[in-house]
Amino acid sequence: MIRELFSATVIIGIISSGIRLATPYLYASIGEMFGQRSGVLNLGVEGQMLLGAFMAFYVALKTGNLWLGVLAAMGVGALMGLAMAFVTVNLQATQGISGIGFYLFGLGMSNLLFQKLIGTVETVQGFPRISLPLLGKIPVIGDIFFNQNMLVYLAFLLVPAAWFVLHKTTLGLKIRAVGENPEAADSLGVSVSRVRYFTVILGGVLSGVAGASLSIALLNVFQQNMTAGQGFIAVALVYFGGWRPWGILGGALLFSLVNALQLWIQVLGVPIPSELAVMMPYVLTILVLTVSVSKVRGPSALTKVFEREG
Amino acid sequence: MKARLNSIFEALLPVFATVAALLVGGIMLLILKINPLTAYSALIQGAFGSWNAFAETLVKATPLLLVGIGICISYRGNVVNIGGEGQMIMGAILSTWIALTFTNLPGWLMILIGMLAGVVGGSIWGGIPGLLKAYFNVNEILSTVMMNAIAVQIMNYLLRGPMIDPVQAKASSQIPQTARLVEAYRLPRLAPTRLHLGLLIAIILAVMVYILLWRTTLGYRIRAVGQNQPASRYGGIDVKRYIVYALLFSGAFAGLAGAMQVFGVNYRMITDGSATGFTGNAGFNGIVAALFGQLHPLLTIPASVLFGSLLVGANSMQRAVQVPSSLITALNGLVVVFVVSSEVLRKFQQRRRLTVAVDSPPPESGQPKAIEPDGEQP
Amino acid sequence: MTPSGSPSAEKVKIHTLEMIGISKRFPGVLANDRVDFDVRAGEVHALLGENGAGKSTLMKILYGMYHPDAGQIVIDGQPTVIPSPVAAIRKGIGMIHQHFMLVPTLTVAENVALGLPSSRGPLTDLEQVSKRILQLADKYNLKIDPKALVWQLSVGQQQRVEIIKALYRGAALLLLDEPTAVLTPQEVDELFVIMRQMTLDGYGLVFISHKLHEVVEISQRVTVLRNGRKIGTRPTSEVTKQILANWMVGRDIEFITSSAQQAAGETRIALEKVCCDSDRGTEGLCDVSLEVHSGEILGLAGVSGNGQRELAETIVGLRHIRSGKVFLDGKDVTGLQPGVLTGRGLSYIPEERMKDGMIRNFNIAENLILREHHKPPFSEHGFLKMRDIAAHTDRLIKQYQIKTPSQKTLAKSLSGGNIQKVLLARELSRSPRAIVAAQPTRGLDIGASEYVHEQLLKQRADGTAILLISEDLDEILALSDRIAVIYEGKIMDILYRETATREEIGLLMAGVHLENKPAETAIAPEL
Amino acid sequence: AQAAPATQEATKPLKIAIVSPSTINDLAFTQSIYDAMVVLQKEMGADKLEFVYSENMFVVDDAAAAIRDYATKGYDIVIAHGSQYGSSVQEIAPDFPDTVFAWGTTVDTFGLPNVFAYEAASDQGGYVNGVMAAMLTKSKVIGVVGPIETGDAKLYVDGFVAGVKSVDPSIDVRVTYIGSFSDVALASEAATTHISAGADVLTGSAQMVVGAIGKAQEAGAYWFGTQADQATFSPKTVVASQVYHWEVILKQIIAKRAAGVLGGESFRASLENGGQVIHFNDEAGIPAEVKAKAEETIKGIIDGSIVIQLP
Ligand SMILES: Nc1ncnc2c1ncn2[C@@H]1O[C@H](COP(=O)(O)OP(=O)(O)OP(=O)(O)O)[C@@H](O)[C@H]1O
Ligand SMILES: Nc1ncnc2c1ncn2[C@@H]1O[C@H](COP(=O)(O)OP(=O)(O)OP(=O)(O)O)[C@@H](O)[C@H]1O
Ligand SMILES: [Mg+2]
Ligand SMILES: [Mg+2]
Repeated sequence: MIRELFSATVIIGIISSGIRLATPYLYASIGEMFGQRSGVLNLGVEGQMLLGAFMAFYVALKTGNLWLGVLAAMGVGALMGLAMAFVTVNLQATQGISGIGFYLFGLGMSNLLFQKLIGTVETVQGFPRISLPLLGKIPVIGDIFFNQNMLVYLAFLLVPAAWFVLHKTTLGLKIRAVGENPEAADSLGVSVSRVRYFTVILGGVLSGVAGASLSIALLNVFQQNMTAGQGFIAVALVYFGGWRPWGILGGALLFSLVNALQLWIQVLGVPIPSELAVMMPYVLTILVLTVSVSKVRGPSALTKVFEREG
Repeated sequence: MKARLNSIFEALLPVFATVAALLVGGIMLLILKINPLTAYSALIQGAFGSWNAFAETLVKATPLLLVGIGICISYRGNVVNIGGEGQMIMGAILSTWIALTFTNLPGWLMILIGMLAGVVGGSIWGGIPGLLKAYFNVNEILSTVMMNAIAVQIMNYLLRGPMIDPVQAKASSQIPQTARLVEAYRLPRLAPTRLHLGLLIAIILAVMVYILLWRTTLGYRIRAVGQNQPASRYGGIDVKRYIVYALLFSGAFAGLAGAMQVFGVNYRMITDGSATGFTGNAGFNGIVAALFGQLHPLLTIPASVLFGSLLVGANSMQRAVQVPSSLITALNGLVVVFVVSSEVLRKFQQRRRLTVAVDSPPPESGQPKAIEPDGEQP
Repeated sequence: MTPSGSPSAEKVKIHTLEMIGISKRFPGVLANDRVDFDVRAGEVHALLGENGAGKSTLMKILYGMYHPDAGQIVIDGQPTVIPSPVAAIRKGIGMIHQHFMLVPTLTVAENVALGLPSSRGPLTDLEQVSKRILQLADKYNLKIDPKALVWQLSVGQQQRVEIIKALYRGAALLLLDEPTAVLTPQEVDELFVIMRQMTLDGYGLVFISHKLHEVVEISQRVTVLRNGRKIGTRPTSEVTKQILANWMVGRDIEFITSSAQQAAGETRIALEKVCCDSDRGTEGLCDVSLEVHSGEILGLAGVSGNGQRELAETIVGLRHIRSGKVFLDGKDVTGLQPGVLTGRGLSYIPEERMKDGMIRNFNIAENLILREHHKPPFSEHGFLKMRDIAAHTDRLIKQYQIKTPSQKTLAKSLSGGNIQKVLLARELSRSPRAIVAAQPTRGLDIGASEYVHEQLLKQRADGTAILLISEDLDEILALSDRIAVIYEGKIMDILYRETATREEIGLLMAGVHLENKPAETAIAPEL
Repeated sequence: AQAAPATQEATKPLKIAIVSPSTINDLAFTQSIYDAMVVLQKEMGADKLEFVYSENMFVVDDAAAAIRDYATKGYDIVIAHGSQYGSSVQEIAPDFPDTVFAWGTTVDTFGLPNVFAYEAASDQGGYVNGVMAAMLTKSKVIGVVGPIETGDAKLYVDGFVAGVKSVDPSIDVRVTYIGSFSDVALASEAATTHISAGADVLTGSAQMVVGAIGKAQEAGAYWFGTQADQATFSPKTVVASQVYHWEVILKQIIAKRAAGVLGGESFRASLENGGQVIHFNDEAGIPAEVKAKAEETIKGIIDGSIVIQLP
């Protein structure tokens, strides 16, 4: 039974499950990373994901157009981000707490709309799996990596993209500066609030897509509170990844692969309590970070309100 | 000019915000074809309408207060503890286990032991992230989020397995709950309401936390480490240790809150598979309550009552006007956001007061008259 | 939202800039009170005043960081408003802040490029920026590596980055707020060379400093502020240091130097072949051995970043020692915690007050007990004894003439001078057996500096052993009995004050022994 | 004895309040009781029966407050539709002797005169589903996706396994519990895992399985539903669902009350009393013999010739 765990089927299964499970985390965590890199901690990701998931589902259901659904998710995410930015940048609200507020709002609102606009659980025809030309044909590998749906591919492309923006563009330079020393950035005419507005809204947009990836790409249903805490995991993964896109990729994959593994452990009937299996990814994430040697420190201005004196 | 406009606008923002909060809530109600006035009066009724209603509010406020004062400590130590849920659970598990194991101790003694067990359980679950942060540089937001999930699974396992109610173990329904605590072990209640001794304990503790933070060397050190680690080290403070304490104490109070939910409210542990079923989100709401109280232990007392009344009132409003519960959740979210935002108002008020306080002093007399600005460049 | 300040500098020209009747009020203070001030192209205009006199405020107003409550700014006859730093940059005004405005985690080039439009549109053009930086660098011979991370640079180098930032943005008028406060004599000279070159190129410069000899040396005109009011403006040629000092503090200042030393007592601090790492992981100290005796001041001279910080921290127990031993009163205290050493009578005045010595958001009383909060009389059985603390605070506020509204005032809203007084009060009031004082007068006005010097000499008279770490050679020469010179983590030599010459010390600071004297030698300005 | 209540009925409508976890549209536990009330109201007429509900009462002491509040407000029957509400009912009921409290799903009335208990014989439906599943599987591997390993869900799963084994003990039934009632994503991955492990028939309990059903559909595997008719959700995939018809139980409770009995008894929604019904979904194209076998099994369970052995 333990040996079964190392059979080809299982390993392939684990990896492809892991990739799917990682998808929403990638969107949400990368989004959160941009916010934190500019100094804003947003604990409201979960709420943004739920609203994104609903909007995407609703629009896709009514129009039958999936991309419109994604757009809607981005839209609602952007609105949530805008509100968050306004509250944290202009109103200087304590970031952690306001995030919790937005979480509750999104949690309630998504289900309220669900009840009023749809009523009961339905399903949509979500993004189809696309087997990439050539790549998809590669025996084992192809099936795992190159036979997923569009939003999965995009999620993984997002990682290098995020790295590029952060390190190769003037915008990225501003973001890093604002998160490290807003006074300095400000004294050079970089508008701290604009940058933070941008990153927080971007974070919302990506969280929205994260939700969409669940409701119209991976699961093709909407169910109240369907994210079940993934938004908070996403925030945690930003810390795990040390505020770096590649680190976040690593964290998301680790967490998701272990989660897939624990499912197989149960399926193969390894004699341990199901709860023990279920908690494996959480425990391992902490352990890995505990033993890992690289100890990066976060953006100096994280959660700090910026205001010009005088 | 533009700057002045900005500042006026900014100064008024919280006012707009608060108004908007009510409006938005009202609008949502109207959309649902519900008269906001009926709804809101039901809310107030439900929270303060009767002695019993108010008691319910206080019952709700008790765990918020306990978690809240814990948050005050961790905040002063500059650590973010969002592990309240898990810490409550672990505190409750430990205290319940002891209470169910030793069933014939004198009540007061077991209540004492039980509360301590809660403290210990919570401290462990808060202390671990503390150690990880201090000695392994593992961010506490990450670890506490994960530890919450772990605690839930531990609870689910124990409540369906080793700790399950013997009755349920036999029954087909297999409800994941422990046996009930014997009568003697229950926190005294103010019959006929559910208001229990816990509130009093919590209030006393709030005062003690105030003293701890501002009247003891321990509190001084926690605050110093929270403010400036290099300076604290130079001040002879073992910085790492006090980082651990900040999270550990914070966890201790959450754990106590968990124990009280068992000894004072439910008399047993029950799980619905998630943390919420047992904690009622107090682990998170306590953070909010603490912030309503400006992260000051004493102000957190009224703040908890306020937030508690909101939660209780909202539920009865849901019953009264039959709005979907999800609207209530959304409303709570809005309230949190608006309250947090309105903080800015106070800041500006303080500015104002200080600035108008000083007036241009009369010209200095001892000024060297000899010198006047020169025109020419040398 | 990026300024149009383009790499092709010196387009903007400012012939005259006038500030007329500027007033600025902060909570609790009138920082500027109807101040008139003007600068012209090609001149260095010095701005003098005690801590909290309003110098930085006036400059921050000019740079658009603060908005004046009253008054007007006129550039070349044109009344203008400067709503923000961007606007200031556009108008050709650049500022070197008293507290540097750099992003430590970014490279030099990135810091310079920050906020500027890029030739590659949305993409950064760091290669070009680096080229341009190097051009500017050798025009004013500032040695700088565009690829270096700022946090790895010495204070002096960081200041050059600030200057380049301003030049790069085509500033025509440069505001330098206490630029020399953190520089060594050599670095000050280099800065002055640059400044002179710039005035020749038609820049207008405002120079803030607490060091009168610098003002006299570099400026053409000087303006003095006191309590936010302008006392006057004069051609520098028409004033003396005494006059300026008098205008600043409203009384005469005598520039003290230490009396000859009485017989040095027993050894209090001793280092034996100490080696440790620096913050950057490189070797901070190697084989450092020295002794400080009761009743003597040992001055430690050196260019900043040559191991002074490391030396201080190894003695007070804040830094891990790789090898060697530290003795306090003859007892081996290697590796003991700072708290323990405090208990043994070691006092420390850290270089970076706000970062290492004080807690910004703690009030004065709380800061005063930082080192002994756990001991009687301040606490008993774990409880703070508020009454005794209050009494103690009152006493020290009086004794050390700390200017503050109340003992509940937060440290962050005290002026540098007063912050330093609080620190001294805490460290000296326990009649220590030994003191490590790092840059004790950095950024302080002469009044405050004079005061600090008096205190140190008083301690010496009481038989305390004092290690005085300073990059201000004047201070070293004024106070020390013996002078140790540190270079790249090694003690070059230890000289007696009577026999030591500036030149000799300057050379040692540059890492040269007298016997092999090189062509160009760094020489500090003469008093 | 009948006259008095009868006139009551005539004068003022019967007022029922429901307190339950999750939401009325969860396509599972809570929806089942809500739908029952709707049916009942249709039958009796809105003028005869009013009902209100408090959903999302995950928090046990919120639920307690709700229960007490409804009792105070004079509702005739307060339904605590959640096994976790037991303690609350036990505590509150004595304070309102004239109010009927119904607590599900369990058997325990705490010996109180005004508390009815009701539960569902989920094991029966599970058993029948299991029998069909056993006959449909070709791979001899069947996957089960559960929330947490206890309560109604476990009862159903145990019944299901028993049913499968009764047909062919060699069939490998693999059970996963994902540790949550809401994590749709994990549930669906669990289903995918079962499928890649060879399962061609799946079942699962609680609201988060909606994701799993979708995966079964994609893989062309069969699905067996429980708690509500999930065929509406995926017609081609859901072979049959065991559905609760609580109205049957509620009618009995109402009748008892009318007869002046306010509690002390416990009811069981079973195949026998129609409180539990297997909804076959012909769209999924069930082979005739399978359906026949299922109906036969139902009979067997009803007449007691089949006794379900739970672990
Ligand atoms: N941002 C601020 N908020 C409140 N008060 C301020 C602020 N900046 C300056 N002040 C006050 O204004 C007065 C003048 O400050 P300023 O910085 O101009 O002094 P300074 O001349 O630069 O002193 P120093 O030589 O120490 O730098 C001080 O009393 C200070 O307390
Ligand atoms: N946020 C603030 N609130 C109150 N006072 C302030 C604030 N920021 C600066 N100040 C005051 O402005 C004056 C000048 O401060 P600045 O930052 O120019 O240097 P400093 O405090 O004088 O320290 P130093 O002169 O040693 O560098 C000081 O009195 C300082 O306390
Ligand atoms: Mg200044
Ligand atoms: Mg200064």
